[in-house]
Amino acid sequence: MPANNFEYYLLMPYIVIGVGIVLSVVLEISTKKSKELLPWFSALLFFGTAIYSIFNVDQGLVLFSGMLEVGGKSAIFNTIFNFGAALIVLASIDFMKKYEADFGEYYILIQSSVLGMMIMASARDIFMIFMGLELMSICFYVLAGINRKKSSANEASLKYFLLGAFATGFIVYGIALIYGTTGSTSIQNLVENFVGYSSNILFVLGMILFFVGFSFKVAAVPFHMWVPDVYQGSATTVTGLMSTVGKAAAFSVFIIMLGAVVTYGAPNFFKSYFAVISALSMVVGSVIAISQDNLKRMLAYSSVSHAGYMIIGLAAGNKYSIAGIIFYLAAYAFMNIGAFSVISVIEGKDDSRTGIKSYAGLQSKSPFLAAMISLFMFALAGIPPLAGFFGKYYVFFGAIQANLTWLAIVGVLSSVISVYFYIRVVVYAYFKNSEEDFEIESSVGTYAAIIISAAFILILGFFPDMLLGIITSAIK
Amino acid sequence: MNIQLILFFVLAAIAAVTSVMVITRKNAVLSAVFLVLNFFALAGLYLLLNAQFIAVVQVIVYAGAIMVLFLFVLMLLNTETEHGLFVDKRGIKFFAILISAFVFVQLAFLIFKGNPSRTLTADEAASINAGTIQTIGHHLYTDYIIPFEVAGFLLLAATIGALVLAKKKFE
Amino acid sequence: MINSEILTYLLLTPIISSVLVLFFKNEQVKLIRWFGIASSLLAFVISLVAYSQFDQTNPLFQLIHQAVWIKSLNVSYFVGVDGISMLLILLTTFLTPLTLLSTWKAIEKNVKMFTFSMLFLEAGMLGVFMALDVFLFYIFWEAMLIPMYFIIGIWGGERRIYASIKFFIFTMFGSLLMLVAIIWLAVYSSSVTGFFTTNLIDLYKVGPTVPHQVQAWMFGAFFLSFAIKVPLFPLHTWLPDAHVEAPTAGSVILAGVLLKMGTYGLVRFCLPLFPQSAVAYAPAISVLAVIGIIYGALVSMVQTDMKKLVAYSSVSHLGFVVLGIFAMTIESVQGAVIQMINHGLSTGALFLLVGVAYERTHRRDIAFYGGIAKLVPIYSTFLMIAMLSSVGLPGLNGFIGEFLILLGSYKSATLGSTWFTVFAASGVIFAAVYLLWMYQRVVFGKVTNHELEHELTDMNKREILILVPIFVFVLWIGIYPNTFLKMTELSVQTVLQQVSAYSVNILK
Amino acid sequence: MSAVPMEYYLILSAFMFCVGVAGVLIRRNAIVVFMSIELMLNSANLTLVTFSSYLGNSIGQVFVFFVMTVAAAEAAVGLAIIIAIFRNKLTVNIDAINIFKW
Repeated sequence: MPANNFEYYLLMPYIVIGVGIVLSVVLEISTKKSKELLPWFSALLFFGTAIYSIFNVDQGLVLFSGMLEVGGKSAIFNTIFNFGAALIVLASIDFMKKYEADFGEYYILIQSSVLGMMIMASARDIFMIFMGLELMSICFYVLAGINRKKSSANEASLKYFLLGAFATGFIVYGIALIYGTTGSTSIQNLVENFVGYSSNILFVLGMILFFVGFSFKVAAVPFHMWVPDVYQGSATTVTGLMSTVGKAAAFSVFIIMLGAVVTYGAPNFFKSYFAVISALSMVVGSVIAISQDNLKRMLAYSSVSHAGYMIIGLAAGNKYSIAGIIFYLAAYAFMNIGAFSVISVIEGKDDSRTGIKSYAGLQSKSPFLAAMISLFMFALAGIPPLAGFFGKYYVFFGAIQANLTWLAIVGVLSSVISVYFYIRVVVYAYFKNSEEDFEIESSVGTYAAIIISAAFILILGFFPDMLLGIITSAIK
Repeated sequence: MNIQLILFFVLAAIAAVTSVMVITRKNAVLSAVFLVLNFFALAGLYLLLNAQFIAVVQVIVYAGAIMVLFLFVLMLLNTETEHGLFVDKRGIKFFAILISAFVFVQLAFLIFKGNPSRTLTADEAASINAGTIQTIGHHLYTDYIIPFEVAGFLLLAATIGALVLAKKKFE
Repeated sequence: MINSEILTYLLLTPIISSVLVLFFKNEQVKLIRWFGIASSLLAFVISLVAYSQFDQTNPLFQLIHQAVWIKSLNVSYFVGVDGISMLLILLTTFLTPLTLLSTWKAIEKNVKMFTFSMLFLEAGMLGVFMALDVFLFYIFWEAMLIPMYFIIGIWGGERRIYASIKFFIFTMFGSLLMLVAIIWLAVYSSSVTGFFTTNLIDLYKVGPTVPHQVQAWMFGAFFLSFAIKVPLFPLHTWLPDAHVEAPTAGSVILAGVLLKMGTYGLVRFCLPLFPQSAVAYAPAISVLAVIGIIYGALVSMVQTDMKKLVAYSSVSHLGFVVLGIFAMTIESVQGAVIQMINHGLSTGALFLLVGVAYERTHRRDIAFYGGIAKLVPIYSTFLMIAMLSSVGLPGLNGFIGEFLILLGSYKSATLGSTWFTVFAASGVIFAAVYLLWMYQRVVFGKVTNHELEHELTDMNKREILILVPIFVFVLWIGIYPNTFLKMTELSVQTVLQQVSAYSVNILK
Repeated sequence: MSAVPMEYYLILSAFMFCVGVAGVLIRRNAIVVFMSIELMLNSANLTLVTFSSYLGNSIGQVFVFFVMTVAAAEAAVGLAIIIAIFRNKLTVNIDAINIFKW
């Protein structure tokens, strides 16, 4: 495809982040001050890219002989990734000092992982999906264990690495079969001839293996066993990154691979697969989360059940539900990053104070944090009119349109279960008296991340159409 | 019997046996050695499939670089040998093997059912051409230049990551 | 349909003032209290203005304000009132300043947050009563959960955490199933009207065309949500816990307004949206209502805790309301609406009075009190009025509602049996028994407990000021109910016409 | 080359894949688990090369090239993680490095 200079403006986000990585490496090597400079540099980079991307959703272009799709849906995803990463970087500045791992490399790895996500979401070729996925995953493996003196971080990193690589095995094998049966790795080809290919049993097998691999990445039951340990053991900000934008990237791949179903209305051969894992994820995630006392672990199980809600949209596979998933991912990014930012402020050294007991009487220690964690918990529980509610609403809407009412019912029932553990945090923060005494060190960056997340939860809650309008115009 | 078929069976037998050996040896070093053997057998199979470039890279990168790294780490850590494979958690392990066997049967069944050779007839010339370093290089620097660039970032990230995790001084 | 923004102003008043409360300092307790009362009074005044613009002779929704909200789902901000909701809005704005005034002494911890919650709650309740878009209704329905949850959880009694969680989860359970039904209806609506809609006026045409099998499920989902809120036997178990543990103000609002949201939902949504199912299941639901009436009364009788007694009496009273609604005659539904108001006034007054005693003695058990008539004459008189109104003494408000319901249910074609009326009537007698018995034990006789002489002082001016307005309306409804019956008459007729238009074949 | 039916290669690769899966599930030594994963990747490579060769189309082999790159990167990072964990715990046995429930 001819790409003249004029069209390259849509490539800017990729170029900016790519150049940013190189500059950051140079900065890290050349100056001792990199530790202070890099966070702000990364935040600037991410915010800039996010804002730039959101203005380009109504354009769409496939570049580089069908490798990369820029603008449109990928622009929406780029916005989510970059915005989420920007918030995480803000929240990291003071937290990483407390966590004793404020390396410049930390920010370089975050930038690289975001580049990987952007490539995944923009992929029009399985090569790109695979390379983007691996770029993101490898950065995450390292980020999970960034403080190598901590046993918990080591363990999280190892578990994440082994299960992530295991999933990669499935994905590559699936890709091999897809390639073998279609003779190409182009997604355009895959989408256009989807119905014809699906009569080939090996193609369906390849797709299933591919989806199984990605089900690991989005933490759907029964491929979720790594989630609680990794989320609990990693640095809190890293968990925030993995659980939100990392998950969004994996979902973008699902959406790309189901392009035939979404765009051309091909029959959804994988409906039952998605329906089953989504029902399992919702129920198992919610039920196990009830018994968790560690907040990070609780949010890990809750992320399993949220993955379930989003997969409902994949099972439904219509435009409403896909728009719903993207909306949900954006809302989830704000809710979860906000929640993890609050956790990172409360958290002490050596992983202390992540238990729910540390939140007792938070209201008297810091009314601001108590109000914010409550807001995030209510949003995660899906109480209207907060952003989390609309995510669920759109997804359920798509499901009912696709005659999957039973799945929507399972969804609401597990929401009821999940309400219990979310409001438990509020109970501790407001209704109980403080049990331990500790100082809450306020941090400008983290508070900024919290306030921005909260603001967007409210804005998306009151004016969901703002974002949904952009999304629908992007996926048309 | 055709010489290719004989070669295939010999190499396939080596690959299959060594792969089983990799996961059953108590001593991790032995596992690694068998894995190297397995990689060599695979390289042979790649040659049989006319994929000369990949066969060479398999030997250089996989057997040469990656496995040496493995062995190096194994020697460095000097880890104790595991207890027998079926000493503890026998139930779970048995179950895992059962599942794997089941998956294999399933895959084999589907491969026969899908019967790809029915539709794919190998064109010897095209096949040989596909495996040459020239064709692959051409693809790599034209159509697949973007993934190639990404691979650069991937290796950069991996280098930085490995340094962060393993460098001796911890500031 | 004339556009009017008055309802939006009414809705915005508590929302804006609740946000403003957050800007006060924690220490400015008095200022915050005055601000809360002033802004809720302002809301009351605005609701009176709205009432003055309300046209009783118009059976349609009035004072409508519609604005596009979520285009992609065709959801609009759409508010309006008919007679039924106008009355309930007035009840809400009337009770809120009174309850805020009642907390002058009772709430000392974190007044700022309390005032914020109360105003936010008021906004949620008003929104529920004026929303004419199912989606909007759902948002308000859920949003008002949060402040109530905080009110019970922070300022409640000993078992407040248990009670608040139970309250939250029960309500959430019902309402989420309703959400599925709402989405289903919205999706289905496109096959009837050609576009997705959650607009209630459109859905009134869509709902009755839903195939019967599915309609029964839809009806069930809506009904379950409302029945939990009412609460209908056997879904009532959250109510005694919530009532007993909530602070007085919380109980008053809970009994006075929140429970009415359930019965209001039945009238506004269950009957007109799913007329066929509503008629088909009316007898079964009425059985539950009657069981609730008798069960609530019997359980009240054996209570030793005054607050619990009043709480269970709510189960009984709300049973009447549900019976009246599902009898589906003009008299019975009008009676049900009046009874909603009555219950709000009389039970609210009872909770306030129990709260007054509790503030002084910190005891609520009936056995602790005795012979207080001599110690606190004003209090005893007030308690008597509130109680008689709750019992349904002719001349006071309770009588009107119960009489109309019994009369209507006796004539009802949907119920098809007079046994309902007979059993329900026994509930009236039981109510007289348990309330009068409690009154006798608490007020008459000799002073049993000498602690009372020191602790129990008579009502002060502020407390009198709270209760007198309530009693004015108690008498007004009792003596001249026409003011209120007129307001609702046409609206009730409209609802019943919608039901009978679609279910003629079932009725005959 | 048509002497060897394509299915033979595919079956061999499926077998290696399943052996790799079994290895991941039953072995406790992190390095051996990692080796089993390498086995899985290699079996996928074999499938890719087989298809590529029988299709007469080199995309599969280009992909194998990328898989090898990724495997190398993963090996570097993975072994670094294992070294880091060994420094703290003096073991690479997965069961022994469980602070959390697995």
